[in-house]
Amino acid sequence: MIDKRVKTVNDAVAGIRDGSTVLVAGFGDVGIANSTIEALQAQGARDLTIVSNNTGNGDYGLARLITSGHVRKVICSFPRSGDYSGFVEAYNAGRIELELVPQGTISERLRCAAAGLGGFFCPVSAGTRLAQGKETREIDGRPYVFEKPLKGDVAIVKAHKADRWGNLTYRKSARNFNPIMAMAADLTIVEASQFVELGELDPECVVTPGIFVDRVFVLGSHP
Amino acid sequence: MIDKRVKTVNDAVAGIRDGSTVLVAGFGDVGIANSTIEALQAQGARDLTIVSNNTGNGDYGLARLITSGHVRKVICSFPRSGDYSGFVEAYNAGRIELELVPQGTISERLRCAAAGLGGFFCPVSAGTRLAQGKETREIDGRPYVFEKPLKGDVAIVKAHKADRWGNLTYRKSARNFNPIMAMAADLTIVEASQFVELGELDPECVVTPGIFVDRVFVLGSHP
Amino acid sequence: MTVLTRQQMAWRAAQDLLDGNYVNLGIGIPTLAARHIPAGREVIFHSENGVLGMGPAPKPGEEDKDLIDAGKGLCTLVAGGAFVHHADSFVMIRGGHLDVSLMGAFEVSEQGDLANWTTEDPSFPPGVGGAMDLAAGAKQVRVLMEHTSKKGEPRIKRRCSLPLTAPGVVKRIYTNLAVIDVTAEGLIVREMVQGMDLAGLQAVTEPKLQLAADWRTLSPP
Amino acid sequence: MTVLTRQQMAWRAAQDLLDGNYVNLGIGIPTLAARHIPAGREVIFHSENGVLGMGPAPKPGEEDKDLIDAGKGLCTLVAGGAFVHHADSFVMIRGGHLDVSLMGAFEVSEQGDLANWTTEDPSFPPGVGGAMDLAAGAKQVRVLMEHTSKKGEPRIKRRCSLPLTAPGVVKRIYTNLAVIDVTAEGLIVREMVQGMDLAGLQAVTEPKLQLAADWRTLSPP
Repeated sequence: MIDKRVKTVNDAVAGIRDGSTVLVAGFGDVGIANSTIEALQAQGARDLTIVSNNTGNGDYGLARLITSGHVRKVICSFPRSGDYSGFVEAYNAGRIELELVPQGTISERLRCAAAGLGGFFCPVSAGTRLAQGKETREIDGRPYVFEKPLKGDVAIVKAHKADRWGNLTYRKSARNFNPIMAMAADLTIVEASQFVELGELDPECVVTPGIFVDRVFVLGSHP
Repeated sequence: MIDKRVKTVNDAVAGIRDGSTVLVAGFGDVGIANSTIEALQAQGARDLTIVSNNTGNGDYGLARLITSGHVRKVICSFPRSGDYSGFVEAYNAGRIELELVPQGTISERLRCAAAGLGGFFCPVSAGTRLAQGKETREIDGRPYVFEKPLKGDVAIVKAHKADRWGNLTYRKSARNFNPIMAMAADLTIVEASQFVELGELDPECVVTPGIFVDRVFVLGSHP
Repeated sequence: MTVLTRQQMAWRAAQDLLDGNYVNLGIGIPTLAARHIPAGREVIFHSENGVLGMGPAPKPGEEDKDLIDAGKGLCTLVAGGAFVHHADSFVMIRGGHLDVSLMGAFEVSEQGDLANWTTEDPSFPPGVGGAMDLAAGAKQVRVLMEHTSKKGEPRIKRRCSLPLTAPGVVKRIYTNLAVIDVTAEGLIVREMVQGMDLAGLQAVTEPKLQLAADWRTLSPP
Repeated sequence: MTVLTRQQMAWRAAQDLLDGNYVNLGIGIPTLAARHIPAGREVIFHSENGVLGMGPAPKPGEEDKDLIDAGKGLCTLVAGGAFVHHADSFVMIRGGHLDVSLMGAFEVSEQGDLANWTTEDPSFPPGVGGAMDLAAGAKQVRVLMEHTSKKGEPRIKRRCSLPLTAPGVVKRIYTNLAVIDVTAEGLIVREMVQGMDLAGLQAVTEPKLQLAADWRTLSPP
């Protein structure tokens, strides 16, 4: 019988290795799996590359992972959000590398990896500094930039409801990057607010089918 | 006030020109807007290029459009389905051109157009006859084929429920190509089984947001 | 001279948002435009983070922490709205499905080049967000900004001095002084505020302006 | 010699589908494998047309014309299933998310080349469907076919004579006579039916076969 649930949040992050590329879904403070990210910090994997839209706030979640020195590089569209002082300090001290990618190009590169494609030509950033060093091509009279797939070793996803097969739904704008990152990693870890029995989710409304999900940690289920 | 409904199915297909590329969603006999396709046949536009997974059955819908000589070319993955004698006769007589594209490559080329991208590298068909004449590239040791966006002048979509903004849901496997084609055309025409008031569709379960929809014909609403 | 307030600038831009338009409003003054849509028009607002049909800030007591806009402020969803994921949200943007992207800017060139993502301040890491996607993807890009910088320097330039967000995309510029179209024939002034003349506007604008024959006074309510 | 029936061939392939596997079954004999999953295993079936969690054909009176499989036959959805659109369905296929694609074939080469989409019959237009996507995309491609053609010709060849669906993708071949793995060291016979020996199997197989040291008799129930 398939049951993707893990018992504790520490089980959820077990085995994540130094040097991993970790996709961290969420937009600002919404739809982000803070408990799992903090468990990853406690787990101790270092030298991580984080793919996320922002860089965390305050001293919790992603910000804590960064300030505690576990992150070598961030691939994001907007490190500036709320109180992001942890990232700024690490960045200004040269302790962390930043690859700045337009928001839609991040999500499309993630989907490209999820879909098994080798790359795509994107009009965004053509003629700008962010296209420097990248292959460009004119297609039907318009300039495009070649973008490569962006695949995670691990994705950390925040869902609303989950069943034992890993079928997921989200809540409102907390959906954001979650369904895309869930598809784009070798190991997809889900932090769900609520567990439901198999068959309770409307098959027309499942946003992430369980095929993309490996581990589900249900908040509040910690013994 | 936005109201994308048209009064008759003839209004739905008004203005479609000779030589148009028409995306016809559906898989076999499921999720296909037969009334709209037959109205297009009656409307009379000729020299059409049809993008569809199959080529219709019997003497209705897409098969009727083909047998009546309105179609110059079909881009599809599998013309062989059910009673497809209309297509076979036209094909064997050299009256219709066939571009054979793998099923997933059709849907990805449609999405590529919908997403404003210039093309993508696809592993499917590499090393086969269907890649002949196409640009290939080795990426990380694996061969890929360059595939171009596939955009429609018109998409003909079959939905289950629709509201006046053109938000859509589908029924079971009748979803198939519909949401992808709805995004990939300049003019998206929807044949819906049921009309619902604005706000009745759960915003978490809208599959095609109205931004992609231009005209909605509600079946049974003909005066 | 009647220099427009921020609300008046937003009001002016809102007049050009038509019934049925799908619109993305950038952070800052553009966001204010939502309050000034003329009565009877349905304009549907898009937010990069997967909200189509964004409504105003919630009433006290009705806040939902899972419902925010691109500026990370709480918002609401109108009837007829829908939630999508980020890839689908940027299909809407990049694929030309949005009718209008109304954006703030640091500078706009006479070719319609847009610079609105970085001031190259060395004390902050750079951030681009969805600016380049919106600039490259929307059917029409319009800019809403103060006519000059805080130092009084022109923000409409021959060439942008700051790094570009996208080249050649801006079609119309709304400022606190004028409405200006970017055309193949150059910059055309469509409207100026009460008390402004072409010479006065030209004095705070780097490239050459042409006054439309049918130019009007920009008169907010 | 106990030549397997179609149901027995499907049974054998089904034994290798593990609890939790996501599997696409091709049209024809592969489809029959769904009936033979060992008790206690949950195997989740995918259909190209956007059905994940496909169940068996409906009982009389429970047919739904909007719920079909890739072969256009009526099917059902199991609890835990979900509907997706075609692009997402092929993300599952092409992106390596399916554990197994179990496909029919006309020919397989000793390099694992697969030919299963066209016999080049000039009287019909060609059709490829999702065959190339499944062959190129699934984590593991396995073939289920009669060992020889109707004329008795080997279907396991040095090189495929028919146009390829994908080169070098097949990992295991189930036939009515044997189970054969395609490896870097060549074709390894894992199982043969009762009464078959390597010489007999080699006589109906073009490339050289090697018998696994631990080979077993293929004994269906």
